This record gives sequence, C-alpha cells and structure tokens, in this order.
Amino acid sequence: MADRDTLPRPNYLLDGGTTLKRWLLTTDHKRVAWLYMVSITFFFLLGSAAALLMRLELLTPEGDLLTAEMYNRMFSLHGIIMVWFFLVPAIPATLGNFLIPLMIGAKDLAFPRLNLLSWYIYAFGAAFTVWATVAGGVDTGWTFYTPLSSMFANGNVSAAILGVFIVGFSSILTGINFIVTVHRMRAPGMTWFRLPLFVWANYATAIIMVLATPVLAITLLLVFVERAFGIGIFDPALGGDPLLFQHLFWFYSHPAVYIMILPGMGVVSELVACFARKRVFGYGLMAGSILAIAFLGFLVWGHHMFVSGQAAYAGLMFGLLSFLVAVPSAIKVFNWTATLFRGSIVLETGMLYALGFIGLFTIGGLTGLMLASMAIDVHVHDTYFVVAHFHYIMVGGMVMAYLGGLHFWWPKLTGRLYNEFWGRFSAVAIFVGFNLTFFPQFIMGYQGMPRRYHSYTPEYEPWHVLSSAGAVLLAIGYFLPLLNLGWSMLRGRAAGDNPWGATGLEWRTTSPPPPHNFRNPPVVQREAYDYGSDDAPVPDREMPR
Amino acid sequence: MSERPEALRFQFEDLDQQRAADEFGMWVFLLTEVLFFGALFLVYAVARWNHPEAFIDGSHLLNATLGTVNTAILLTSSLAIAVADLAVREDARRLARWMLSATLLLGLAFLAVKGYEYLLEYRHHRVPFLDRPFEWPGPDAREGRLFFNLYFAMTGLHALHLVVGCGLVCAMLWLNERSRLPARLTAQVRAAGLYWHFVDVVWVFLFPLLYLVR
Amino acid sequence: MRALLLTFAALLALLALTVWIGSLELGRVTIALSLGVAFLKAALIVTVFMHLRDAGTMIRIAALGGFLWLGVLFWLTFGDVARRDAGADAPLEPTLVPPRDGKSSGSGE
Amino acid sequence: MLESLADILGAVTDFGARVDALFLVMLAASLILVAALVALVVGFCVRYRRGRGDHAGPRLDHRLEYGWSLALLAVFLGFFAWGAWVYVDQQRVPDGTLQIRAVAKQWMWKFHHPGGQREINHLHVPAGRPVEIVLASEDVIHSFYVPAFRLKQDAVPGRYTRTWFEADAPGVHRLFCAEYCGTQHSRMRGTVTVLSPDEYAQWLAERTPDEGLAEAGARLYSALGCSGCHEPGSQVHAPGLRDLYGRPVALASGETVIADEAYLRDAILLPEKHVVAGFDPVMPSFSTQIEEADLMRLIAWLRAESRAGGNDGRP
Ligand code: HEA
Ligand code: HEA
Ligand code: HEC
Ligand code: CUA
Ligand SMILES: [Cu+2]
Repeated sequence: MADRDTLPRPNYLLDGGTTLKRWLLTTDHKRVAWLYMVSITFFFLLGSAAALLMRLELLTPEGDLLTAEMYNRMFSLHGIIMVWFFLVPAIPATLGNFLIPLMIGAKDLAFPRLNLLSWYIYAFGAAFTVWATVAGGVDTGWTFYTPLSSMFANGNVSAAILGVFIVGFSSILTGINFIVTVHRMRAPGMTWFRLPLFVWANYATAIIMVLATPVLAITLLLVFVERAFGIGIFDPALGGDPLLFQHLFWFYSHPAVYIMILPGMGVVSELVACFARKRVFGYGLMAGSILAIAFLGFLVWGHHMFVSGQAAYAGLMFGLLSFLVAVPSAIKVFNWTATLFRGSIVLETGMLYALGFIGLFTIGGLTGLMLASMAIDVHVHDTYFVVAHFHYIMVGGMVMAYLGGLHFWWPKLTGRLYNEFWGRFSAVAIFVGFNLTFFPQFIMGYQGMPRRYHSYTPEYEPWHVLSSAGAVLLAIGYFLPLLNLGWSMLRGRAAGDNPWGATGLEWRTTSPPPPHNFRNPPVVQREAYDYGSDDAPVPDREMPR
Repeated sequence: MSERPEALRFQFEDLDQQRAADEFGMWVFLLTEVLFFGALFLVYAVARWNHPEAFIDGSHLLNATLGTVNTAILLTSSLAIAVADLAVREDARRLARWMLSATLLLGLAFLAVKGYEYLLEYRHHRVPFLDRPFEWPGPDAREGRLFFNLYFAMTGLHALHLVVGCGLVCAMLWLNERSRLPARLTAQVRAAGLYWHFVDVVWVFLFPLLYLVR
Repeated sequence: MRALLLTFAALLALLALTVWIGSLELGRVTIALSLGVAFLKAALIVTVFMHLRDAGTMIRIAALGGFLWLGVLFWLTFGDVARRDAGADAPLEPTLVPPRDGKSSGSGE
Repeated sequence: MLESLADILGAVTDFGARVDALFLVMLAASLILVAALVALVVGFCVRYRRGRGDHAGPRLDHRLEYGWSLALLAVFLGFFAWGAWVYVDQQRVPDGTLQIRAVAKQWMWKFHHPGGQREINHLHVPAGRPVEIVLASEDVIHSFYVPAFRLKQDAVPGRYTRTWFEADAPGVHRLFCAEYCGTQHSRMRGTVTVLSPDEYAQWLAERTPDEGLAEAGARLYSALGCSGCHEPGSQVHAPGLRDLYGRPVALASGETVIADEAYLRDAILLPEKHVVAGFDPVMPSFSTQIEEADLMRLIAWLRAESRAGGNDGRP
C-alpha cells in the first residue's frame, strides 16, 4: 500500500459508478448490502425515537405526556419497526448479503437482480407502513391479535398490515437467494464442513424465512380482508376462532425470533475465533446446533399462549419442546467459552461486543426458560418480565452482535479503520446503559407490572424511573458508534486487506473488494478457522494488549 | 456444448451450474407457496372441525358439476403445458405455440367458469361480505357465512394465482416467437410450467374439500 | 409423451373416482377418501408433469419439505383445537348477563 | 420450607406460593450458571491475553461437552416437570367452588355473584374458599390478572374460559387487564377485595342496588350512542365522562360548576344549557329519548365509574 490513505483499485465503492442512479440500480450484493444498511439504520432510529417517547411517558404513573391512544401507537410502531424493518433484516440483509458470496468464494449471489428487487420490496413496504402509522396510526401492538385488529381497533390498521405483508416477500426472496447460493455457488474445495459458521447461521436463517414467512403472509392477508372487506374468518361472531390467529401468527413469529438471533450467533462465532486466534471449539456441534435450533424452533410457538385458553395438552407439548430448544443454545454458549480457553485473546471492539452478547443472551435465554415453565408464565405473561426477556435477547444479544459484526467487517466494507478507543468506549457504554434500562424491568415484571400500559399504579414508579434513565444513557451509547464509524469513512486510515489477521476467504481479497469480489477465483484447501497452522494470517496492524 | 455463451450470467461458472441454480430456486419458491396455501387449508380444517354440519350444508350449495368441469379443464391445461415443455426442449416451436395457446385458453376458460359460479352465488344471496341479505337454508346461518367467506377467500386466492399463471404463459408465447437462446427458453418454459402445475395441485385439493366432502 | 398422456388419463380417472366418492355422502369417511385421492392426483402431477422423478435430491427435499412442515403446523394446532375443554363453547353472542344455566349458578350456594 | 421462603415475595394463594418457589429455585440456578459463565469468560480473558504466551497445552475434551449438555438437559427437564405439575394442578378446577361470572368488555370488568349481586371493576370474594371465575368477553380478548395471586387467564370472545383461586387471608389486591385490548387497556383495572367469610356474607346482604343501576347505565351508555362521541378515539370531539363526577367543570360561559347529579341531568337533557369550554355544542338533546329511570341509571354509572377506575393511584 503506497499511501496509507488511498484505497486499492478497483474497488466496488468507486468502480462501477458513483452516481445515485448507479447505486439504486446496482445488482452488486455488496452495494445492495449498503442500501439495506442505510435503510435499517434509519428505521432503527425511528423505532428508537418511539421507544424514547414511551420511556419518557413512563417516567410518571399518570399518562401525562402522551394520550393513551398515542402511547399505544408508539409501542405498535416501535414493535413493528424494530422486528420487521430492523432486526429481521439486520444481519442477514446487510452483513449476510455482503459476506456470504465472499465467504464461499462466489462472484455474487445466485440471483443478483432478485436481491435488488427484495430491497425495493422492503423499502416500499416499510415506507408504506410508516406512512400508514403516521397518517391514521396503528394501535394493535406488533402482534395484531384478532378480533381487536380486525374489528375494533381504529386507525390505519389495514394499511399497516398490508405493509408488513409486502415486506414479508422481501424476506422470502432473500431466503430463497441465500439457500440457492449456499447450495450452488460454493468455490471449489469449499465443502459444507469448511463453511464459516456465519454462513451456516445465515443458511439456517434463510430456511426459516422461507418456511415461516408465507404463513405470516397468508395470516395477515386474512386479517386484512376481514378488516377491509368484512370477509370474517377469525371473527368469533361467525364461529371463527380467535386463537387460530394466534397459532398462525406464532407459527411464524416464534421461528422469527430465531431469524433474529441465529445470524448474531454466527457473527459471534467469527469474532470469538478471530480474537482468540483459535478454531471454534466443536465446529461440527456448532453447525449442528444451528440446524437444531432452526428445526426445533418450529415446534414451540404455543408457549406464547399458555393463558390464552389453549388446551392444556397442547400447552404441555409446547412447554416441553421449549426446554429442548434450549439445549443447543446452551451448547453454543458453552463452546464459545471453551473457544476462549487457552486462546490468545485481544479485547478489540468487536470482541467486547461479542462478549456482551454471550452474557446478555444467556440472561435472556435463561429467563426465557422461566417463561417456558408454564406455571411461572401464568404469572408473568404480558408483564414487563417478558419485555425484559426479549430485549435482553434482541437488544442485548442481536443488536450487540450486529454492532460487533459491523465493527469487525467495517475495514472490509469501507477499507478504513475506525478509532479503536471510541469503539471500545461505546461498547462499554451501551452495555451499561442497556442493563440499566432493562434489568429493572425484570423486577417490576415479576411484581406484576403489565406491558402495553400507558399509565400504571404508583408502586412501579421507581423501577420505571431507573429504566427511563437507562434509556437515555443507551441513546447516547448508540450515537457513539454512528459517529465513530461515520467519521472513519471520511478520515479513517486505510485498513489493509486483513487487519485482524483473520482466516476466511473474505479477508483474502482487497479491502474494499473489487466489483466481482476476487481477482483470481479462490480455491479452498483448508477447514475454517485454521488459526493453529503455521501459515495462518497474522494481523497487519498492531493489536492493543 | 453448443449453447451460446450469452446465455450464461456473470455470477455462474458454467451453464450447468446456472441451470441447477435456476431450477432449485424455482422449487424453493414453490415450497413457500405450499406453505402459503397450506396455512389457508389449516384455517379451513379448524373451521370445519368446529362446525362440521355447516360445512356439509355449505358444500351442498355449491355447484359440483361446474366444479368437476373446472377440474377437468385445469387438468387438461396441465397436460398442454407439459407437452409445450417437451416441445420447446426439442425446439419444435410450432407445437409449442399451439400447446401454450391451449394452456392459456383453458386457463381463461377456468376463470370464466369460476366467474360464472361467483355470479350464481351472488344471485342466490350467498356472498356474505357484500351489503345485501345472506340467505342460508339450514340452521347455522352464521357458520354458513364463515363457510362462504372461506370459499371466496380460498378460490379467490387460487384464481389470482391462475391469473398470474396466464400472464406467465402469455410471456412464454411471446418468448417462443422471439427467443434466440433455446437453452434459456427451455429454462423459462420449465419454470412457468412448474408454477402452472403447482396452481393445478392447489385446485386438486380445493375441489373435493369445498365441493365434495358432504 | 406417452407418460404424459397416461398420467393425464389416470388423473381424469381419479377425478371421476373422487366425484363418485363425494356422491356417496359418507360423512367423515368421505373426507379421508377424498383427501387420499387428492394426494394421489397431486403425486402424479408432481412426479410426472413437474419432473420430480428426474430431479436431484435437494429438489425432492424441497418438494416434500413443504408438506412435512405443514404436517407440523396441523399436528400442533390440532393438539390444541381438538383437545379444548368441550364445555367451553359460549353462546355466540355473549349476553350482558350470561345465561344462568346449570353451569353458571354457584355450586356451593 | 420453600414455600415459606417464597413468602418474601408476598403471594397470597397456594398456587402463588408454588409459583414463587419454582421461580426462586430457577432464579438461583440461573444465577449460578451466569456467575460461572462470567467467571470463566473474564478469567479466560485475563489469563489468556494475547502476549502472555501461555495458551499452549492440551485442548478441551469433547466428552466434557456431551456430559455437560446431558446434565443440563436433565436439569431443564426437571424444571419443565415442576412447572407443568404446578400448571396442571391449577388448570383443574376443584369441586365446590364459589362460581363468579366475569364479563369483560372494553374497558371494564363486570362481575356477577351467584346471588345476583353485581359489581364493576371491584370484586369482593371470601377468604379460605375456592373461588372460580368464569370469563366471557363481549368484544376483544382481555385477561384477568391478579398479581398477588400469580394468576392470569384470558377472556376470549365466543367462548368461556375459567380459572380459580383460594385466597389465604383478607386483603385488597390489584386487578389488571393484562391482554392489550385497545385504547384504555391500562385503565381496565380494579381491585379484588378478599373478605373474611363473615364479612363476605354481610357484604352480600347489604349490597346497595347502586351497582345494579350502574350496570344498566353502562349498557345505556353504549346503547344510546353516548359512547360514540364520548369514548376516547371517537370521531367527534367530546369530553371524556369516565372521571367526570364530582369534578369542577369549566364552561364556555366562563363559569365553573361542580359536576353533580343535577348538572349531569341538565347536561344530558338540555345540553345547550351548559356548554363545556373548548367544545362545540353539537350534543343532541336526549330529553325525548330518555326516561327518568334510565337517566338515574346513567348517572349512577357515571358516578360509579369515577369512583372506580378513574383516579390513578388509589385502589
Ligand atoms: C431473538 C429473539 C428471541 C429469542 C432467541 C428467544 C428465545 C427464547 N424465548 Fe422468547 N420471546 C421473544 C424473543 C426471543 N425469545 C419475544 C420478542 C417475545 C415476546 C413476544 C410478544 O409477546 O410480543 C418472547 C416471549 C417468550 C415467551 C412468551 C412469554 C409470554 O408472553 O408469556 C416464552 C415462553 O416460553 C419465551 C421463551 C423463550 C425460550 C425458551 C427461548 C430459548 O430459545 C432460549 C434458549 C437459550 C438459553 C436457555 C440460554 C443458554 C445458556 C445457558 C444455559 C448458559 C450456559 C452456561 C454456561 C456455559 C456456564 N419467549
Ligand atoms: C429489535 C427490537 C427492539 C429494539 C432494538 C428495542 C429497543 C428498545 N425498546 Fe423495545 N420493544 C420491541 C423490540 C425492540 N425494542 C418489541 C417487539 C416490543 C413489543 C411491542 C408491542 O408490545 O407490540 C417492544 C416494547 C418495548 C417496551 C414496552 C412497551 C409496553 O409494553 O408498554 C418498552 C418500554 O420500555 C421498550 C423500550 C425500548 C428501549 C428503551 C429500547 C432502546 O434500546 C432504544 C434505545 C435507543 C434510543 C433511545 C435511541 C434514540 C434515538 C433517537 C432519539 C433518534 C432520533 C431520531 C431520528 C434521528 C429519526 N420496548
Ligand atoms: C353527537 C355527539 C354526542 C352524543 C351522541 C352525546 N354527547 Fe354528550 N356531549 C357532546 C359534546 C360535543 C359535549 C360538549 C359540549 C356541551 O357541553 O354541550 C357533550 C357534553 C356532555 C356532558 C357534559 C360533559 C362535561 O365535561 O361537563 C355530559 C354529562 C354528556 N355530554 C352526557 C351525554 C350522555 C349521557 C349521552 C347519551 C345519552 C351523550 N352525552 C351523547 C356530544 C355528544
Ligand atoms: Cu382489557 Cu386490556
Ligand atoms: Cu417464542
């Protein structure tokens, strides 16, 4: 590298057209990843702004800042945006899109135009929903339970449902694309058991997307026709079954929570292996657990319905299966820990996020088990205990993993390095702010504070105050990486091909990679995470202690 | 291989890889369609489980003769597009043109019959979601509404898929005249055929469940 | 070509069969038989018309996977629907004052 | 022993104590796991820091992993069995319960005692005796939740669901609607007052008809179309009525009056007489449509409603 600030050419950022039009009509998976990244960041900020408003409202027991209706719209907007427009596409459509072809040594995904199309579908559906929520509002919660959503809620529910329905197809297309790519596009020598775990995780995610999303699509469509045209399907007044809606919804939405965690697990495996310089402990078992989680995840949806009036028999089956799905998750936690054993560890920013993920995911998962113990769920169902559970996994887990992955592959994405000190500082700040926000919610949840409450009884006030204070800290925390990474794009030093000394094909090409990824088609001769061998890549910059 | 190189898209190494990817992709897409309709069948199954009498009464109100005719039409159309697939493969464009046209016409015939059935339903006041009285001979008028709502939702969604299928067949007819890339055309007709057959399979289940199980 | 025509003939025969079964009006048995015939017809279409018999393993898995997953959906949903407390059916229009039938009066009074 | 440990959390039913016991044990187990995990991760990060050079040595044995996973599976299954046991016991309603019907609607609870006594949002039950609640809903799904009993059950339109409890001792506990049911979901709350059997008998005996009136008033409130304008979320800009009674009202004329029976009566029969500040006088007069008795019912309901849920913080 001649000058420390110039990027290698050709690279996909500068070659292939830099006009807006060329970006919007690109079929390069690396550019589509950027399109997604920009849009999900926007939606994350929008969803977070709603969260911040909610937290401010909840500072006092009376409903004084927002009207009840506004508050209900806020958490609906927050849930819908965060789940479907942020977290579901968060890792697969950004890092996954960017990295899967690179990691398996392909020039692009199997269907590049389909890939761009799924972004357009996503953008259109999401924008449509946001329009619906702004013009008229939606106050059903992200779960759209009937008959509230189909017959009682006022506001623009039909449009919002239609928007989510549309975005579903983007998920489906991404899923198809990933599955075919992993099956058909692997470079010579890239056997299944040489795939990086990140690819395994996204492959399993794609399978879930393909199998579960259509069920959500048809379910939402039925609610839509019921609401818009009066074609009653779940309507109890016609003898329809409101619980059937819940079965169908959770048949998608429980597997969807694994859509929202498996890619994060994939990221963490890469980070831990690289920053401990060790092959992931029990690679085969790790890949197996990913598939096991994806499969078993389809069998547990009824644990959201323990007090809904579902038959006790079904409840027992769902409860039992929920405990089974915990075993592969526990194996993963164990193996990450075992990977650290006798490693050569550096606490780079990415690693800090990964460690944060491990701890917070474990807490979220273990409280998930409490929820799955049916008797406890009778008490804490629909309380803040559940809210805390899923924020621990989704925010503490997946968002941490996303940020960790973003930092780790940032040099590959942009060719530049960010400021390491601020990187680590923000990781710690987010960790602290996160716990302050959501730990109190476990406590008040067990004390009986119901969720989706605009005003509440005063005994819960102290915990709410703590939680709101944490949210402010968290907000500051989230802006730091945004600034740090943004700054690096303008001022950061050129990163070099492989700053962390990581294995994996993506590090064998230049940073940023050329338009078709590799100058010479790669041939794979080794297993993944080959850190032990003598000619393993070494970091090409000084690592902090 | 004799195929022209233009048929190969940049991301693939060779035509075999491309063909395999295309076909596999189409099947995975059909897999999503199976689940899409499958969940609708679940809704039907649960409603029927809860209200068996109303559903039996309801199926008596449908015109089984028209349903049978329509099934035969759709099965024939499937044969036609299967033959078209074979014809394109052997580069017999004229036969392909005939067969694709037959498919299209049969598809439209199905839609016409379906439309006529809808009209009958409308005349007999059996469209529960329109703002007019709903007439039901049996005791369970409410569940009867549920039956007809489901009937319209299921057949309507199926008909919508068939409309898309007709559009695809039109496109194939056009390509059949224009295409200079036989390898590409074969793949395209194969994909369109797969879709058409899938829509046929859905009907194969819809028909007895709605019209016949009495 | 022969295979296609034979399959078509078989499909029409099965259609006749299913119509005949329907006309018997056997109640529950009809459902089972009609579904059986429908699966046969679907299998014919999928294997011959859709060329599943010449397809590779992954495509076969994709074709069957959908039905397998539907099996899961049906199985667990009916684990609830078929086993709900039979006495739980309320009158369809819950009245403001629920009917005071045998069930509702306090058994301890 | 466990149950007495659970007492610190304050459950007042046997089921609640069993839930607390299970929770505490799972909590302890989780804390141990998390502590072990943190110790290992932090320990490794310190001990095997890059540059310290002591990361050579034998790898971990995979048999350790299988053993550990199986042990964990056994523990998990144990917890499942425990939770399922408590849950199934709770699903089985014992014989000889006192059966109370609860009808949920947006956004109130209506209770019907076997003797015909009715109440809204505030339920009275005897201690030391199993009480069964049979739930129905008039509109959407609601959920009957009493945290002190650790008890929750959804009310589903189109069918009945049931649950039961046996409270140990007299006391007043919160009642929440736990399933999101629309705009005023968070206001759909009340209390469960547990009385000693004697007090309960006395309470039944001296039930004033007030609540019965209020009940009918609530029905009129929607039947006459008041709710169409006065419920939050309606298209018409009209004041909320639910915590109106007894409050000062600023009128368009500049005066302020207290919303007592007479004022309410006028407001309904002669709406132009006092127009509330900030609203258009669009309310129609109901003088030809409402009989005196119904008017009483409406006002009784307005009064009950303001006492019941309207005021934050006071149970
Ligand atoms: C990414 C998202 C995500 C993930 C991964 C999970 C994972 C799990 N969830 Fe969660 N859940 C949600 C998101 C998620 N959940 C959401 C959004 C809701 C609410 C929806 C709504 O109503 O709005 C919810 C609600 C929810 C409920 C319903 C609560 C209620 O409404 O009453 C239940 C009940 O069983 C449950 C259970 C579980 C279980 C058993 C897991 C398991 O998969 C967890 C498995 C993991 C572990 C068990 C940890 C393993 C680690 C160890 C064991 C430590 C090992 C130790 C060492 C090595 C030392 N979840
Ligand atoms: C990915 C998923 C995700 C994420 C990241 C979050 C993030 C957060 N959530 Fe969210 N949450 C859900 C998913 C998520 N949530 C879901 C699914 C529900 C259920 C909804 C339902 O019930 O239907 C829920 C519900 C929920 C509730 C319960 C509401 C209720 O039941 O009444 C609360 C309450 O505290 C909450 C808080 C927060 C907070 C404080 C954050 C914080 O992490 C956010 C912190 C960040 C900030 C505060 C940044 C501030 C940013 C700005 C100010 C940007 C300025 C704006 C622009 C530039 C446009 N969430
Ligand atoms: C067409 C809409 C409409 C209907 C229907 C309606 N109201 Fe009103 N009501 C209003 C408006 C607007 C106001 C405020 C202006 C005023 O005081 O006239 C109001 C005011 C009131 C007030 C005084 C409120 C206060 O804050 O002091 C009472 C009490 C009241 N209505 C009761 C009723 C009752 C009881 C019914 C049904 C029998 C009813 N209203 C039906 C629109 C309506
Ligand atoms: Cu009723 Cu919430
Ligand atoms: Cu779940």
